[in-house]
Amino acid sequence: MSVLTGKELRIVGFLCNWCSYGGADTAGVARATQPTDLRIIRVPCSGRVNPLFPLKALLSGADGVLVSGCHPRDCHYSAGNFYARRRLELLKEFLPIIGINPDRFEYTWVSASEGQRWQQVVTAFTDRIHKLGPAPRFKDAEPIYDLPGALTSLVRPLDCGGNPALDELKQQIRDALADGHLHCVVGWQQGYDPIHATPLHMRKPEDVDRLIWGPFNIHSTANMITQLIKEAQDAAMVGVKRGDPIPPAKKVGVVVKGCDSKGLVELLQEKLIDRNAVEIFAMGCNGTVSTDRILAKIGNTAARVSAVSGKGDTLTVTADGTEYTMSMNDIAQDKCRACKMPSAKVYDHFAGEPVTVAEDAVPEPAAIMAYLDSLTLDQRMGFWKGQMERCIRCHACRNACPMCVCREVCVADSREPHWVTQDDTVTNKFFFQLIHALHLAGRCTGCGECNRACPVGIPVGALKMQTGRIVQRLFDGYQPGTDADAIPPFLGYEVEEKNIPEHHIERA
Amino acid sequence: MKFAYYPGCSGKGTSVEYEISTKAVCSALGIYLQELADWSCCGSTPAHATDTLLSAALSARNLSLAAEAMKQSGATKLATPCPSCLANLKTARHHMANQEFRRKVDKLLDSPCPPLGPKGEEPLPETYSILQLLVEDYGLENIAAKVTRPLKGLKIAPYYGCLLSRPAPIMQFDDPENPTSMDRLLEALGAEVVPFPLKTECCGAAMGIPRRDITARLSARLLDAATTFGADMIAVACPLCHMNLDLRQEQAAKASGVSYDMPVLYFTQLMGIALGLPDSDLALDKLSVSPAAALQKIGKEISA
Amino acid sequence: MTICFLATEGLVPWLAKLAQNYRVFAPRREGKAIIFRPWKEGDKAPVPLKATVAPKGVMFPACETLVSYKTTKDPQQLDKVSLTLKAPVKAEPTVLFGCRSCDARGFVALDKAYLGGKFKDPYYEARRNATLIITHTCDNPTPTCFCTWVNGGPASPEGSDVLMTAVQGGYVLEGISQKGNDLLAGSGLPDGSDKLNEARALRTEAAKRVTPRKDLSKAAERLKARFTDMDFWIAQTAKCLSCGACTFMCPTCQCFNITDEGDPASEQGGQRLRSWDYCMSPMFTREASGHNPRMVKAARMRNRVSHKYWYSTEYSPDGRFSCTGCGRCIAQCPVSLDIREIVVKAIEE
Amino acid sequence: MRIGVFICHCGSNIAGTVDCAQVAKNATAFPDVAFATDTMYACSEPGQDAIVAAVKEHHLDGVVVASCTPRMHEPTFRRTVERAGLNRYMFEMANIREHVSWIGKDKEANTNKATELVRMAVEKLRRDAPLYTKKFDSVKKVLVIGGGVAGIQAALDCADAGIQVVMVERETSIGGKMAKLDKTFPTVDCSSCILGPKMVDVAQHPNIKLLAASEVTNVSGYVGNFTVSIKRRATYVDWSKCTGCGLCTEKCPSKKTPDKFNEFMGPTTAINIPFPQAIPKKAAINPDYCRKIKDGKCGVCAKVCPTGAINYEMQDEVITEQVGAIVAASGYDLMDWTVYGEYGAGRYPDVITSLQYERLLSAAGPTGGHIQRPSDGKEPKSVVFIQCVGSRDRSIGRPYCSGFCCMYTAKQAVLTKDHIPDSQSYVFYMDIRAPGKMYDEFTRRAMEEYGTEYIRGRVSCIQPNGRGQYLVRGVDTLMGKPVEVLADLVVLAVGVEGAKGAGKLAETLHISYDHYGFFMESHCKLRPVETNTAGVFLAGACQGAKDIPSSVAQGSGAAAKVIGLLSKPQLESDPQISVVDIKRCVGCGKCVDVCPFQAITKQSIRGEVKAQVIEAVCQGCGLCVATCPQGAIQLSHFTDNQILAEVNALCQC
Amino acid sequence: MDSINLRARDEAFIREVEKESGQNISTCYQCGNCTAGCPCGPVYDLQVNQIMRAIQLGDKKTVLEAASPWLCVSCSTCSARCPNDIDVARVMDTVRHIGRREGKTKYVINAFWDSFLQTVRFCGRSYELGIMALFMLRTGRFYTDLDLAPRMLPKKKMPYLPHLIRGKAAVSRIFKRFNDMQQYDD
Repeated sequence: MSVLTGKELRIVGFLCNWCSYGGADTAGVARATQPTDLRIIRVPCSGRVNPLFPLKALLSGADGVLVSGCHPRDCHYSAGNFYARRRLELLKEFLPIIGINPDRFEYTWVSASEGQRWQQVVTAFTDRIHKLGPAPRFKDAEPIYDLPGALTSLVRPLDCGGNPALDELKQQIRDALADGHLHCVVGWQQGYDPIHATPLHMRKPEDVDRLIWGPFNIHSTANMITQLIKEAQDAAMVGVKRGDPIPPAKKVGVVVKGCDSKGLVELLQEKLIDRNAVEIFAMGCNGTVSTDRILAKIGNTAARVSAVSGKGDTLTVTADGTEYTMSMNDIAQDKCRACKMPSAKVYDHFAGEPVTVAEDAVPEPAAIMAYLDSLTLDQRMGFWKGQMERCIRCHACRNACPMCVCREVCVADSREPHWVTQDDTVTNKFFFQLIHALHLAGRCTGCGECNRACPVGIPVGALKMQTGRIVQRLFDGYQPGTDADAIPPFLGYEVEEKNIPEHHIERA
Repeated sequence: MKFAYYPGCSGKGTSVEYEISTKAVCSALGIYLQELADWSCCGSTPAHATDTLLSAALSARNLSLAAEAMKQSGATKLATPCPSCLANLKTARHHMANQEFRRKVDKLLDSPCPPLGPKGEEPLPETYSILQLLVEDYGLENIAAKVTRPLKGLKIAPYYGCLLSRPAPIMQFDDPENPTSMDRLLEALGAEVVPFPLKTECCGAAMGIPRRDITARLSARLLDAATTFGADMIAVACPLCHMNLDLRQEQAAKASGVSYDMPVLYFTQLMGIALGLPDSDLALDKLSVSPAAALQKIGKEISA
Repeated sequence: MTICFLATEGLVPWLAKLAQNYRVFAPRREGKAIIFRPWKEGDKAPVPLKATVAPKGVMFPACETLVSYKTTKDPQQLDKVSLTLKAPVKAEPTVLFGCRSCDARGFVALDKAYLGGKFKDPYYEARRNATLIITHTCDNPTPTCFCTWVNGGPASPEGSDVLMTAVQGGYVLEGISQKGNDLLAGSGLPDGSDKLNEARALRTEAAKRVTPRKDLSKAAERLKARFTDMDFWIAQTAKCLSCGACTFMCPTCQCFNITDEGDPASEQGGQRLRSWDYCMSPMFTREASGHNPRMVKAARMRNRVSHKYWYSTEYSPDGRFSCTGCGRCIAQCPVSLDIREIVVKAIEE
Repeated sequence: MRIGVFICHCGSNIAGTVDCAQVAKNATAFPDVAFATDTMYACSEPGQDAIVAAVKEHHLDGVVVASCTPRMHEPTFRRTVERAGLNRYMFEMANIREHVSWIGKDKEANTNKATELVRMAVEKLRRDAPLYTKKFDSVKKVLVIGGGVAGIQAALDCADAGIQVVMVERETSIGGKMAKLDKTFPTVDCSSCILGPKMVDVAQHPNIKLLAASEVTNVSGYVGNFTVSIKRRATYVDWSKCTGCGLCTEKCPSKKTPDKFNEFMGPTTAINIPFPQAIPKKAAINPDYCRKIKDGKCGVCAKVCPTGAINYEMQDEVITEQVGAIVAASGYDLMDWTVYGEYGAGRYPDVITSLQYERLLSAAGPTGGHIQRPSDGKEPKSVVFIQCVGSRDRSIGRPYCSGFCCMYTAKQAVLTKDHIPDSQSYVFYMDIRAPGKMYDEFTRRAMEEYGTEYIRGRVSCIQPNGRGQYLVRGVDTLMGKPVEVLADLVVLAVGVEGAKGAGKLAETLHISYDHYGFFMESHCKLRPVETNTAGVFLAGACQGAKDIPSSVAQGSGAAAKVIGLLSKPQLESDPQISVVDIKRCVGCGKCVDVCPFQAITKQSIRGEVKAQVIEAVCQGCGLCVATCPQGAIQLSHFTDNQILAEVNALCQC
Repeated sequence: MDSINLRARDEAFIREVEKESGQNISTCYQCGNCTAGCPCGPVYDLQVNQIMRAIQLGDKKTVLEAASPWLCVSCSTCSARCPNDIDVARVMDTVRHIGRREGKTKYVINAFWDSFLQTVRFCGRSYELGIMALFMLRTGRFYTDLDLAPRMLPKKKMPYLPHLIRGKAAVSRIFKRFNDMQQYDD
């Protein structure tokens, strides 16, 4: 359906049945004249409004979206609007990163008796949208294909010289494996060449010989954990007959860097894993590298690396018979540049001394965020369009994410609900990334695995970083994955939200 | 501790004892007051009664000077002893948060005022009263520690006047109905503070010249109450209050038909006494009603 | 065989000329990736490197509409509904420029699936017939390349219409197929026979740089024997994330899913879409009942590896692998899982 | 699917600014619409009959009516489609009156908008599924929270109707605020004389179980089947043994215990019975002041108690009760008036609240009914009453009128004159609000017969004059002049707010409350004693300031609702609730965490954790749906796909 | 006595007061608290609440002819205690501003204010003796505060000479621009 050309713009409203829909009725009964643009979708509660609904509308042609619910404390369902407030504020502050003017989205509170207020809200909001004009369409945006290559400064010195406590770590794991209470232990081993590590599943003490620790241990071990626990449970059930008592499953061991441990903590926080189901082997991390940056330093993406050695901050790579030396400053992964938690805080075994970072060290904002912030809204939309065009929907970003636990029931593949279709339009592909980002709001630990896993190098992590920035601001510097006892911000609320402003839709 | 300092016109004239004692006390406490070079009048009540914009512009000139001076000297805050100046400077800054208003103010000035800027790093400074800075920034404990001649046995009625904490949204200091900062300060000096219920009642302000009947009536009320509650003296923080209660005490007496002998001292003078500063720093001789008798209670002798 | 020489500076004008009559796909850099995109006049010269994603999408798009359908109501008689169907089987003349030999050989593998049997896929066939493949022989094999293990090579002509080899000052173009020879004959480019030896020498040099060959001739037989060895498969698959990076970038992976999207009664109508699917996904074999014969990833990995090195050898007449050794599945795997290692282990252990 | 669309003219209400025939015509093009027409009054009998006929004639299996708001006629039309043989949930409404025709006059825009709203309704209906209610049993017992006059009335009415009642009272005696009052307006009859018998009835009624010194700590379950946890505070006296003889209170040496019942106007003993008519008439120890409990030295009460009821080791105890309905009657408290610096912020001993004054007037009060001012015990001759202290004052965030202060002030002025004939009372007021039966007449008596001086204007400040009196500085706006009065005693008519802890109780009960701690009723006019949580009802001042007659009336009203609810043999659940697709659920429990009603639990299915909705508890808010990342939980009738269909009907580009 | 003409409500005046004072006059419900606390109430011809009421009625004449605004000492007690959070003192200030623009400056206080500002304009700071001199000239009240002179002068609390500051021209320009702007606005 198209809007009345030249007269109306497309404005979608989501109104809770009990207050705001009633308020709109009251306005009607009072014959309170309003602009005709708004189309109202009735929902039971503003808490029913998944932020993806407004986002979907904005991405598929709405020029403005308005959500209205009961005033805080007046929720028909007592707390729905408290949850809504956090989620909708998140959405509003999220929009600019994808190039949508946040003024196009608003949420407010109107009670069933406030007909006049409803009239003011509709009039002012419609007026605002008309002042902004028709919304730029994602599909029409001028694509930007390039990516910024800037490197941010290191928040601490990095070291690629390996860890002297590796033997201690190995012994801890060997002992634990020998004890027989572990299903397996996940760590890293060398992959097909010296600059590529690959996850290692240690089941027998001799497997531990292959364990490595150093700048190539880039993979998150946290993302394997839920599957392995399931595997251990299944293994325990082998041979158990119906009615038999369920035997206890073996624990799953996991070797963690600081960032991996954040993933585990967040999983513990969300009660997605049981602390007793895992045994955590930790060691201080001195930073990991980006293989792309190493190859770029060598100047040949096809370089054959035969040996590497690290000393202090300098890595020496032997490729095609030539030695190349490079500094960690030039090759470290982005996340390590800003990492303030190189050592796990929750663990069962710790090998060596923890690596620490000065409490007051302030990391430089990620290069991609600084870049996106420097763009205009239209350019940002074009950026995402250009990047997402090359997405092949392999879902490596999702599967590499330690927090993505839906896996085979991901809404990306479902028709009930049918958020995304199989059509590979860039909008559709992008919408999946937005779902992923919003599902990770307040949960993303910033491990960067989504970025790293993307075979075509789309910086999808930036979308999650945006949610991270918002969560930090709204919830007093909240960092997911640092406190196993904290309630994730979008599963809780405060009656008075300190940092969420009351949004005033100005009088027309 | 280093503050930029705006003395206000009366400090150079009718309230010279306030000025002298303020500087002396701060100096004794190790607070450096950097007087703004070439400051001008804030316009006081006559300006704000005439026009908000004119009033703001007269203040803004001084705020600009302060901004520049503070940038140079590293002074952290802008201080003034006079509540009337304080109210004008604060109100001007408050209004200038409105961009439209600020543009109009800038049009009246030779060069535009620096912006308010984000919180915490405001180029256009907020103004604070000397009283507030002494109580909140310097701290009562630190003051008490420096007292050498406690005002023990001296009953003092603390009189704040109307402007120091009002209007509350702009002044952002103490309780507008029952301020206690001066009470606590005087207690820190060792004095006995009488429960003076008229702490913030108006003295008649600048009506003294045009309508002395008003000030006389209002001042008399205050002097009556101080007498009833057994005060030996009144402590004040405002040049106008002081003028009405001290200089015009006889006028008030005439109006109420009661004669008073109520010394009225600036709180800084009392601080000076307690800190043991020399008489030259107290300027007690500038007072109309001599505190000599009252001060004998604490064994301080002055030439009447 | 027509052999021409194309000077380096002549490349872009030649592409521009081709672009007048063909849709031209060529690799270009986007971020860190190299992607095949429509090339048009004014664009820069294509990147002479192996693309991040194989160009199979040119014949077999990631998503295509098989049928679009729409119902229309008779306004006089609402019960009377008519249905219109549209199946757009047409293909524009296309040049696929600058793929590698491993990519071109991939189409030969795809041909088996889409054109080899009793039923030919009309969509694929139309595009295949309308497309001319100009292969840039490989001069820079990567550590993950293993084309020589699977009977290919950096300059294998299989599947290509024209082979293009970079030499001093330009390129030697060799017609391979009739289509290729015709194109070169009509190109007006100068003869390049004199440079052929230089080209051949460079190719031989490149072939030496491919990771030393391992013998995979026993692969089918050994994989068959391994079929029930679940411990082997579980061990080999432990680190797999079950994502689709390997299959979607593969030049030979041919699986798809069919879904109906849209609403026939709406203005936009409905579409039956065919889109890439990946056998590493647990959804891939999930049946309508909810039952899933390949519930665990080990079973899925076994299927993928077996398909490439065993099943394909049985259903393809020439017994070829359904793998061209491009190595993308290794290089782009988020956990650096190495399919070579699995096959070799299956043979050796 | 075959859908019928009916566009209502609503006379000219809609048709005046919407081309209804055109909308109907446009609707014929929409998917699955097999029939579309316009109709004069869809809700009228012929209108409804036409819908039934069309369903039959055109074999429709879903109906869209575009007319007024669904908040008005959705139930009506659901019955209509049910009459036509369809499931009542195979129905959608498009609101083209309140949201279209009444808010704009542009007929082209309105017609277009109406068409789009119908389109959205059609798209939603296409994804509707038949839903069926379920029946379940209820517990024939009611919990009454609060033993003030409203709670007492509700409890007695329910008990008389044969329903079991559990009454929970926070204090050691029921009676609430009314028990503290000396007399009541406008009849000036004795408060305890009229309340006392009712309190006794509560104690003696066979259907009422009274739990004093107790608080509700948790409520779970749903209408008909609530499980309530009640904390019984330790009173250190075994009430089954205590006879209320009062010996202990006479002998208790700790005589400076603050007396809450007497509004702290005098001290009491650490062990005490709050007032002579207390129900239950049992002693309780205030552990903060009991020497035995604090220091371990004393034990006098235990020694003198003839029945050995004293138990210093007593602990709090939590009991649970199963009830089918809950009446909240937690009452009110005075707001914290010390925000008024100009009235001394509590620093002046002779500036007191009206409730404190009530205790001074009461013969059972700390002064034995003699008016003695707190500072020096003297009889005040000049008493100033200040109205609206904490009422109608936006500057301190109290914009509302507390309703009954005008009346009790008049009463107190009258009583002052009765007690001290040579006294003079002054009342500073802004407006006199006396709309009840015989109310205005009563205030007139205070002025005309008792000589109370009413001064129209607010008081700016109260200043002690240093000679034992207070200078009250006000204004007589009728004369346009400031007024100053010297008072011996100042009584503030302090505004009321929800009882302390009302917010927490509301959260426990899952009901809404406002900024002032008052509970929210379902509808201000039409459902004044119901809340939005089924089975929870309101009585008395917990819902808003109320005087005694209104509180009693509302207590009876709440009781009538409870009786109506629990007299049904079985209750029906609303099927518009959340449903879990266990194939999609990964058991993460996020829905469990956010559900405001604890309506979702975790269950284990073949060793895997899955969410499970308790159908009768789910209220259908859909918060869980917006929370579930997999979309595994869906709200029937408001599924993701239904809302998406509505969005897609509007936004397709 | 005139009756109030409710139809003569001067809406423009109400808006002018509301805009310049930033206060919503209609929220005043006439409790009289401003009057009750006003130190000058006893000398007012029209009480503060009556001024507020007159503004509500749009009765510009009554407001501008009242002497009260010119007797107000700006102590802000009314603002501090207003139950509707109206900054009444600012409304009084605004009434004075409007009055001054409309030439209602016949009161003694105006002479004082003008004298004060005149010294500021020319010296950059106020000059107390100058103010007294100008005030006496303006009003002819040569006896003003003569009784205080014996107390002030010996204590040297009133300097005989003004403090002339370097920036006095800059201050003077503020006044000039202000006057120019006022004329331009009119």
